[in-house]
Amino acid sequence: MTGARKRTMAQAINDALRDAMDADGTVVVFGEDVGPLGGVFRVTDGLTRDFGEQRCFDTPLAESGIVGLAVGMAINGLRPVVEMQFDAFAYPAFEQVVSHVAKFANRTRGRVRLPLVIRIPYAGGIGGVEHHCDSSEAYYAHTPGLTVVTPATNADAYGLLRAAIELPDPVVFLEPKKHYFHTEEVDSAVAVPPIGRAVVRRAGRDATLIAYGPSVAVALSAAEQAATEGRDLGVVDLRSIVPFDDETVCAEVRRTGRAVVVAEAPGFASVAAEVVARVTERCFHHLEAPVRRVTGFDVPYPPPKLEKHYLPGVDRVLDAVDELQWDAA
Amino acid sequence: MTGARKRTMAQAINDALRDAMDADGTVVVFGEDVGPLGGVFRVTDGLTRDFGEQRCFDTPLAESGIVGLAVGMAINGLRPVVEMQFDAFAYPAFEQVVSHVAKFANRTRGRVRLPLVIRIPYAGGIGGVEHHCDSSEAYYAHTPGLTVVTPATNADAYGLLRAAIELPDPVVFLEPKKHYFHTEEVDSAVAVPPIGRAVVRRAGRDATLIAYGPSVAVALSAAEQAATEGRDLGVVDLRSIVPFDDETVCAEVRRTGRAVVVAEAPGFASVAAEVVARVTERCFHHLEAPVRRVTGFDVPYPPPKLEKHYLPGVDRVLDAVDELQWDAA
Amino acid sequence: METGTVRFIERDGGLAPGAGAPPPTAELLAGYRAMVLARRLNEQAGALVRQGRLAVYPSSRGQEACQVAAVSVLEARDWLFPTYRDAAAIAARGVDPVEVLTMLRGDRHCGYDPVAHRVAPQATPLATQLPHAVGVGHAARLKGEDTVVMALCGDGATSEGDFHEACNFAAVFAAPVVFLVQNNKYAISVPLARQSVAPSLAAKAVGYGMPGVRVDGNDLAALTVVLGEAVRRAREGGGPTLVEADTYRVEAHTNADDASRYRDDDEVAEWVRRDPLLRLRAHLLAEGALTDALEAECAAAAEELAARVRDGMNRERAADPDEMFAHVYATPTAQLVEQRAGLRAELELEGS
Amino acid sequence: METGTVRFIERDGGLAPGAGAPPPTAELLAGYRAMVLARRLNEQAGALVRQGRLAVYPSSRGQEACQVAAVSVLEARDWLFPTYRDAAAIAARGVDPVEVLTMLRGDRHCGYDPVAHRVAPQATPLATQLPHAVGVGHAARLKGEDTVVMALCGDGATSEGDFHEACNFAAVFAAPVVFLVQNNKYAISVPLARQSVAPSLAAKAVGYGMPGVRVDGNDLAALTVVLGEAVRRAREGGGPTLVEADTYRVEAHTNADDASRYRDDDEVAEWVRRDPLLRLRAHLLAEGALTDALEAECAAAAEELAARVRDGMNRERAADPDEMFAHVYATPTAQLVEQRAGLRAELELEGS
Ligand SMILES: Cc1ncc(C[n+]2csc(CCOP(=O)(O)OP(=O)(O)O)c2C)c(N)n1
Ligand SMILES: Cc1ncc(C[n+]2csc(CCOP(=O)(O)OP(=O)(O)O)c2C)c(N)n1
Ligand SMILES: [Mg+2]
Ligand SMILES: [Mg+2]
Repeated sequence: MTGARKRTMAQAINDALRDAMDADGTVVVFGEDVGPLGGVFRVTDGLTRDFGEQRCFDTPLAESGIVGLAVGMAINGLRPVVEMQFDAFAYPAFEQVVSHVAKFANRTRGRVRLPLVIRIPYAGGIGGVEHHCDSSEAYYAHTPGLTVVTPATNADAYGLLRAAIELPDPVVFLEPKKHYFHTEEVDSAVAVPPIGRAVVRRAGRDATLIAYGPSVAVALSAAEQAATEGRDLGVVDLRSIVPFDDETVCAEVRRTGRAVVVAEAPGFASVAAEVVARVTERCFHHLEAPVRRVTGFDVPYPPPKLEKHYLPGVDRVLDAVDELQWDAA
Repeated sequence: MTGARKRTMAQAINDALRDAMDADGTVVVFGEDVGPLGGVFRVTDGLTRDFGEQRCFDTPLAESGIVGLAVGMAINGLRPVVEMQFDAFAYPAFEQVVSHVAKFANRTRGRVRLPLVIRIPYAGGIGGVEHHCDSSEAYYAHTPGLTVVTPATNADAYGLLRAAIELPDPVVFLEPKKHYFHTEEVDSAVAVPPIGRAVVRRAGRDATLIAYGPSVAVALSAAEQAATEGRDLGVVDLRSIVPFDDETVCAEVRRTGRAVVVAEAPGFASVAAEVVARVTERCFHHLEAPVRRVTGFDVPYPPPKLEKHYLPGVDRVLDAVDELQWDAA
Repeated sequence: METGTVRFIERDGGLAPGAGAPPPTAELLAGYRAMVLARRLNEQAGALVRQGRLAVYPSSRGQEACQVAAVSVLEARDWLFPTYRDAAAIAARGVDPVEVLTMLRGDRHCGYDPVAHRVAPQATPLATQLPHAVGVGHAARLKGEDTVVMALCGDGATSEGDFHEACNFAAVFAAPVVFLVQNNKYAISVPLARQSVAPSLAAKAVGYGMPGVRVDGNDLAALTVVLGEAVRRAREGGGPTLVEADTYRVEAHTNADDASRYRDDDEVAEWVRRDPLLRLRAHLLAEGALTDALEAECAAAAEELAARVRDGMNRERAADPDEMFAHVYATPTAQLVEQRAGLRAELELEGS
Repeated sequence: METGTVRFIERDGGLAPGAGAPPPTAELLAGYRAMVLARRLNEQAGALVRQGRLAVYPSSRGQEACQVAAVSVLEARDWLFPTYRDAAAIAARGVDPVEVLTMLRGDRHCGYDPVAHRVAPQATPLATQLPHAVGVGHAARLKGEDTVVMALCGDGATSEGDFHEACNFAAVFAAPVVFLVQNNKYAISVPLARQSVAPSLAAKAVGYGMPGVRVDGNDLAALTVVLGEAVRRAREGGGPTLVEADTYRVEAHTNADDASRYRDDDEVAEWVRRDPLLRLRAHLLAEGALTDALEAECAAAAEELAARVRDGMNRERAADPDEMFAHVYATPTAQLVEQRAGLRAELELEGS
């Protein structure tokens, strides 16, 4: 499939799976409800019909088993792409992910690499009941051996997933579920972005917003609103949390001297904390103010009626920007 | 038991369990091999003999089951203290810990609090084979609802565990296993330190080392060596990662203007990252140099023959201190 | 291992040959009434979803016999561990259905007080509630109490590791737990055949060394007898039982699901004919036990329930942002106090 | 479900009545030789531990029949998934025992090349290797290969959720996997009775819908027949089998363990009398198949093996710090390149 088309993120991911399955007969897709139903978000819609039950199939309901099966299939030469139904429902597979997926290549000194992808719909903003809105990226990002990727646009969802499937290493692919049904232009002919590169979504002179996944849209809105108030904010979309693109991020921060990190997950010991720490370590003498973070609170994801108060929104981002000691400038 | 005695950390923890079981009939201890064997580190030595099989017992070999059982027993009025045999062998219980242990009080609006303790021998330096030396604190510290405590001295091991068992909330109690068989003076009559307070282990004028658990000893050695070279380093022992004692930590850093965080875990999205981030956010204008961290590398814990290169040691800490831009001072 | 399926009342309402005496008619009448209420709750909740008052509702339509029997065999001091699909069972236990549904309206994670009712919060992460149930039961035994715990899960959940660990713990500790698997043939879209190729789910009991019974899940009489017996054994120290109820999820998984993608209308129609209410009604009518007056009373009670639910669901509850911070720890940490203050300041600014 | 325990050769070496013909004598002789080597490996490794050349060794003494049979029934194209206790099985598969032991000496996480030998790294996190085994088998089927996977675990590991999930996946997918549970009666200190109250571990197969067989784990003939049959079925598309081998861990869990805390010498002595080597030796002697010359050849081969192991373990391998960074990703990340450079600089400074 080539040429620009209007696609939702769910469709863009479906396209990526299809194109990968077309291109490489060893790509197999499995998980809970990914077969005839096409996944609870319809991301795998039609794959069983079009590629057969051998290439896309439902498993028994057991996440550790699913990831463990993927490990074994990758050992035996296939490229499994598995779906965890929701963020919190990947936790039963945690031991498999941390003790095996992440470590297999290292413990076998590169003899057994696991080219598998674990797709996880994550984060909130969809009014889901408890356990359906966790932002679980920090658990994976902290685990050496995993590559952790999260798209913010539908084009990136396509391109990054293609790249993730091609990577010889295991990838945790985090899909911001609130974007699943947003439509954007996607051109699958455009080159797949290399994993590990951030992208400057918006250049800005005054301060840099650093975000990823579902928070990129928030950062862009904040930047737009700030512009109407005469402040020129840049936005960097990390795309890949691990590996981290220090170069792109630090170049922007050094230019502006001010930064705010935006992320939905609770802030404590989070990816946002990492960004603050590493940007500060690397850009200290360029900073006019401490790097701030606007994150979820350190509480479990709240019930739907309260999520608007939990989620870092435009106002909270702009408040943080306001606190970047502009008087001193 | 009162009065100062020479105790190893394993014995101090055993004392704490005994004293808690004596003081409160609802305290029960269980896990793998904690009964007749007394645990693979002998931490529960003699508890079954002295308190009976009802108060200290072996379970089937299943960590999720163990933690889940503890949740249920806590719901029904007991105070379970469970042992995970090693850090990496707590991962099978991850879903129970994150989705239930951490969230139960919140989801029941305080009606059901879980006064349970999950003891985890953690970190390295013991020449263990793979999966026996993980520093897993970040996973827990990032999870709202958990209290995360780790002692650096045998006296703290006693006192903090007593406090943890008395707390109405669930505690992940991380025991630096390389200390298990070190002997120190422990006075169990001394008041139990409140959970959530850091302690200044050594006052210092020039810079502050911030550490916890197994890294406190490293920081203290580094400070001693630095003193012989004319540099006066302070050492703060966090004791409790969650809640975090900003007050004590920031007071020290503001005084010295320089800080290095020392921790064994891989640095990326770690507790060390959090400390750098929050200290910088709070003390920015007191800092003469960016806060540095000396952590494990972002790799799986290496085989025994390489662990000396992996572990943050005195030299690496002193190198980091040297880089705190002293010329500018 | 019991390999047959226990049934007392046939689909036409007649007694199954050789099954023994069903429970006393008064009990069956009470059960019938409870099923009528359960059905009405399912219908009302479905209507509220269509009206946008409820975000989502996993209906137990077709499973009402299980919902009612699971609760009717319990004493007040016993515990129930339900899943997201067991709202009707919780209501049958006496919890205000409005409180039950507040979770699905998005107000709270759990709308009722678990301790007051001895009903655990509805579990969403599959099978994770089962070890809790064992823990409650084991603690009761250690404390010398004769509490029994009824633990519910679905056919899909039996594939999870936690199901295995819980069953095994219960058997090894002879914990007073009854595991009731409502085998409604689907886990969302995944049919039983993809979940297990064992002769039955009850057969799994063998591997734990506990009794396993397969029962017709649309036969309230059989369920009452089988579950009652399991509860009695558990209470007397005889340990756990695994009960598989052969039933069917008549509606889609939830309103968000599209069941036409994975099953035929014919299959559904066949199970609708096995409806647990119709069956018990036929039986009670044949027995001459169900009078018009009683039917009218059931219907009236059901309408009253529905009205209360509608009313409760139409009355908005103000969501208090402070709630996010209030219960995470017994005493909020300094960090949470700071974060709460920040949010309050924001809201004040907005409000002003 | 098979409820008895399959045995071909009695403890005194005689044929068990009604068991059928044991495998051909040549096979048994080869098995005997392999067991002598396995025993010698266990002894040599134990000695190296006492000498401080090995940090730790979980011995399979008493389980050598399982170790040998698990491997002898496999083809070169098949896969073995061993645990930390299965060094002797891996060696029997043809992997250099020196390479196997480098893990326990602390050099490497896995000393051998898993792909070259079709032997997975020894699994430490219990039962986690079982889903991998199913994955390898299922992938083989999808690729049209007739590979079989032999997956090993202990009695304790059967309590883990991953055991359950792996067995169920294998059964549902009819994956070509043989699960061999070496029931050596202990999980470190925890006796079987605290692990399971099922009639047997083989009985767990019922709950997955696969054949389950309990076999005398100290009878090489019975193991060879039962495992051989299971492998054949798997290869022909008949799906998985759960085999429970009734055996015993004669030594402590590892050298770091103190078995006197949880079991009697008498119990151990009883099992030593059931030694798998002695039994097969008695049988082969009675058959007149085991000549002095053959015994001498076995002993010599065992000594050669021991010498090679001693030699290999006494030759230190230089540990390269760069190794920590080399294999985490196919291409080291910028972060790892930076960290490696930092370490190199440190080491150069120290060296200078
Ligand atoms: C650990 C976990 N994985 C996945 C899900 C998503 N999910 C919710 S319900 C469901 C199907 C459950 O089927 P079953 O156990 O048969 O219960 P039923 O819904 O049929 O009552 C799934 C996969 C979940 N809630 N928890
Ligand atoms: C998930 C996990 N939990 C705990 C351990 C610690 N541990 C190592 S061996 C062992 C006992 C295993 O017993 P069994 O499965 O019977 O095997 P055996 O050692 O007897 O061969 C335990 C508890 C582990 N390795 N992995
Ligand atoms: Mg179901
Ligand atoms: Mg064992």
